[in-house]
Amino acid sequence: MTDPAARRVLVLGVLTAVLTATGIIGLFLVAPEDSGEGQIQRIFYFHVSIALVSLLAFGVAFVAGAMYLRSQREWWDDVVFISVRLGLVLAVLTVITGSIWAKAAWGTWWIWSDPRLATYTLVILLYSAYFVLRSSAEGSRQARFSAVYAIIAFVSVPISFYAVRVAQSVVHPVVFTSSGAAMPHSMLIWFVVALAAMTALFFLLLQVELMQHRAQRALREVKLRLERG
Amino acid sequence: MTADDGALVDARGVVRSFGGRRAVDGVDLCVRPGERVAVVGPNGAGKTTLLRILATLLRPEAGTLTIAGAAIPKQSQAAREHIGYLGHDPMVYLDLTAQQNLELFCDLYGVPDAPERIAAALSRVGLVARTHDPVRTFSRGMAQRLGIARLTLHAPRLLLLDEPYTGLDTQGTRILDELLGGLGGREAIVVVTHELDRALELAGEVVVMRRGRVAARVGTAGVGLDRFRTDYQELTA
Amino acid sequence: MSGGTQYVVAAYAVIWVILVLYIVAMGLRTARLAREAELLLRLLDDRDAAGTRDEAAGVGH
Amino acid sequence: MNPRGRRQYLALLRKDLRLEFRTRETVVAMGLFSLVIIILFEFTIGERVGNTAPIAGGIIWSTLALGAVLGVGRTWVPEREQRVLDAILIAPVSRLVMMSARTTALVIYLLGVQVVVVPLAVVFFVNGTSAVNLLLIAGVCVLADLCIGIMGALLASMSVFSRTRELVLPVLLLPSLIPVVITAGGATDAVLSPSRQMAEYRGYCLFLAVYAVIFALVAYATFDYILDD
Repeated sequence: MTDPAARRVLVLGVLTAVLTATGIIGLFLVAPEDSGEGQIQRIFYFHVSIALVSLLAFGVAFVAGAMYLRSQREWWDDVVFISVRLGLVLAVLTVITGSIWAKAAWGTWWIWSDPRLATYTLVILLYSAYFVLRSSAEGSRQARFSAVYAIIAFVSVPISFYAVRVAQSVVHPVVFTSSGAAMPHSMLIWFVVALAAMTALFFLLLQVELMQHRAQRALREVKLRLERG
Repeated sequence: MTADDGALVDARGVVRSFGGRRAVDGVDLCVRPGERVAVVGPNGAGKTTLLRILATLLRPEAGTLTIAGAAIPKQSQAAREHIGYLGHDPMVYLDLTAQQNLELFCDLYGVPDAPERIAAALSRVGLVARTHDPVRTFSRGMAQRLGIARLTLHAPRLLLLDEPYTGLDTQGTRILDELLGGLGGREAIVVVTHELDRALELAGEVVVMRRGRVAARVGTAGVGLDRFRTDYQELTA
Repeated sequence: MSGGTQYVVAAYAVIWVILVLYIVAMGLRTARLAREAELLLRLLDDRDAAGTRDEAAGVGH
Repeated sequence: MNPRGRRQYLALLRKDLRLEFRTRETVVAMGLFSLVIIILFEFTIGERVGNTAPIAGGIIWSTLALGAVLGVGRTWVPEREQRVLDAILIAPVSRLVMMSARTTALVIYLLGVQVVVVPLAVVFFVNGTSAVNLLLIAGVCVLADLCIGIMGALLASMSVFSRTRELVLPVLLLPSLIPVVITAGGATDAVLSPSRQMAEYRGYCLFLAVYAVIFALVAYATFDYILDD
């Protein structure tokens, strides 16, 4: 296979498949049951991985946005757009699985007092606006405004998290501290595998979609040439 | 690439596209002090886009562009000092008075002796009596004349005019003719127009554009209007 | 199912479903690409056909 | 800022204030809108809760943020409607100066609204308070307005040049302002609580200052790409 993009897809695909299979087998069959939370703790592995990878996606969008503004190369705009979309899907997944966990662990579907759940809701709002802006801006502004907004939104993420946390610590002390802080090694391993699997999946999907955009650009160019005759 | 040192405009292979369509597709243009260039062409030929690129309002996508010795877009600020741009609209605030508008632009251009310049500019366009009236109360022709006054405040060396005569009353036309006629060897003019007679009258060189490219360059010395019109129709057909 | 197992299953089912939906959306975009390519191919065919007709009639370049 | 830049900054600011003074569109609309929302909150929430003192800060700042959208949405509107934009963009003015003037004008409009709305809201929701408390709240107003002004000038310059500008702006601006609303509301509540919580107040104010500085830097790095086409 001579096309480097195709080779990357192959490598990432194999990697994703192996890591996902290992992770699922490991966390269901090998990892011990959590003494405190029981079975539901098994949600944790992929839930937290997806959450972290969605932040990674937004980080990639941030860097790609800065690169686009510097170079004005359309490829970077593609990276921003695809990363934000993937990150948003993963953030939605995070909130849904988080909500399921909340129901299992604390008996309610939604608790605002969990700062992570609240922050991810804000992040979804923040990045949804990206698509509103993008579909509204036209011409060369579209890519530039999108890039600028991807930068602003990524800077907003830690600020929002901090604001949510501060607001809650005043009204009621944080009850649920980070669940993964003190994990025995037998659990940590499977978490790392799950995280690696999701990271590989993110880059795989990114690569596939970049190739779609490449094809689309080539087709657009052909169309222009045909029109010009 | 060696830039033409004295040139006010030095464009080489300038490209700008909108949504995949190349509005300006590799235009070369060199304008030296004292030269007057008219850009003509059918609708959609890229005349206005070219002028807006020269005015630093649009960045060229490819090619190199130097305005008054400053590379665009890196040194746009330096170039802007020398540019005077007049479009279809007077480009003054309707809710400010004539005086306030001109003060604003004097401040933006860092003009040193603002009060004198403003008084002189207003008397040149015959709006002294209207100095303290908001522009909203002006007729269209008067507002357009105020636009001409704004154009002259900072004594630009490169005048970029986009259909400057549309919307002008007879007095405004006379004032603009006087202004352009009074320019010396320091200044250069690039005017976009669809009126061929104006183009011949105003400019020493006419650039005919078609589909974003320069179709022809014609020196106007000794060319009659009828002859030019038939040539033009052939070029743009 | 006891000990909250149903919630674990639900969470992984949601992950699975959403990822599959994402892949379906990607597939739909690929379908559009294919349609575009076929359209351009047809345009090229038409042009070639017109070209050969012109040549046959002796009006080609 | 060099003398040249200062002259341009003052000229642009004076222009904005003159236009506003002549038409009085922005501040009046923002003020009335804010009052309507305050009254809405009073009847929908205040009447039912009874004692509104503990939630006054949140209501005030939610209201002010919603009202701010109107003012921020006016950014670049005179230029567009009166077709002066090209003349301003073509003048040799650095984009930093343009955005600073815009931000300052926005802060002044917001303060103009708050001078009326905040004391009224304090009367409505907590039955009045001491002069010292009002001064402390004024400090919050200045800091929060600076945050809103910077973010507003940045995002409005993008939404205004888009197709559906009025629709985009709230979706774009409000999620980014949530941290400001949370902390400004918290600071106001800290002042208004029976025993004034100065440590909390200082913490919130510090957060607002950090927010302003961070987004001023983001704006500084990006607005060249927003304004130049």
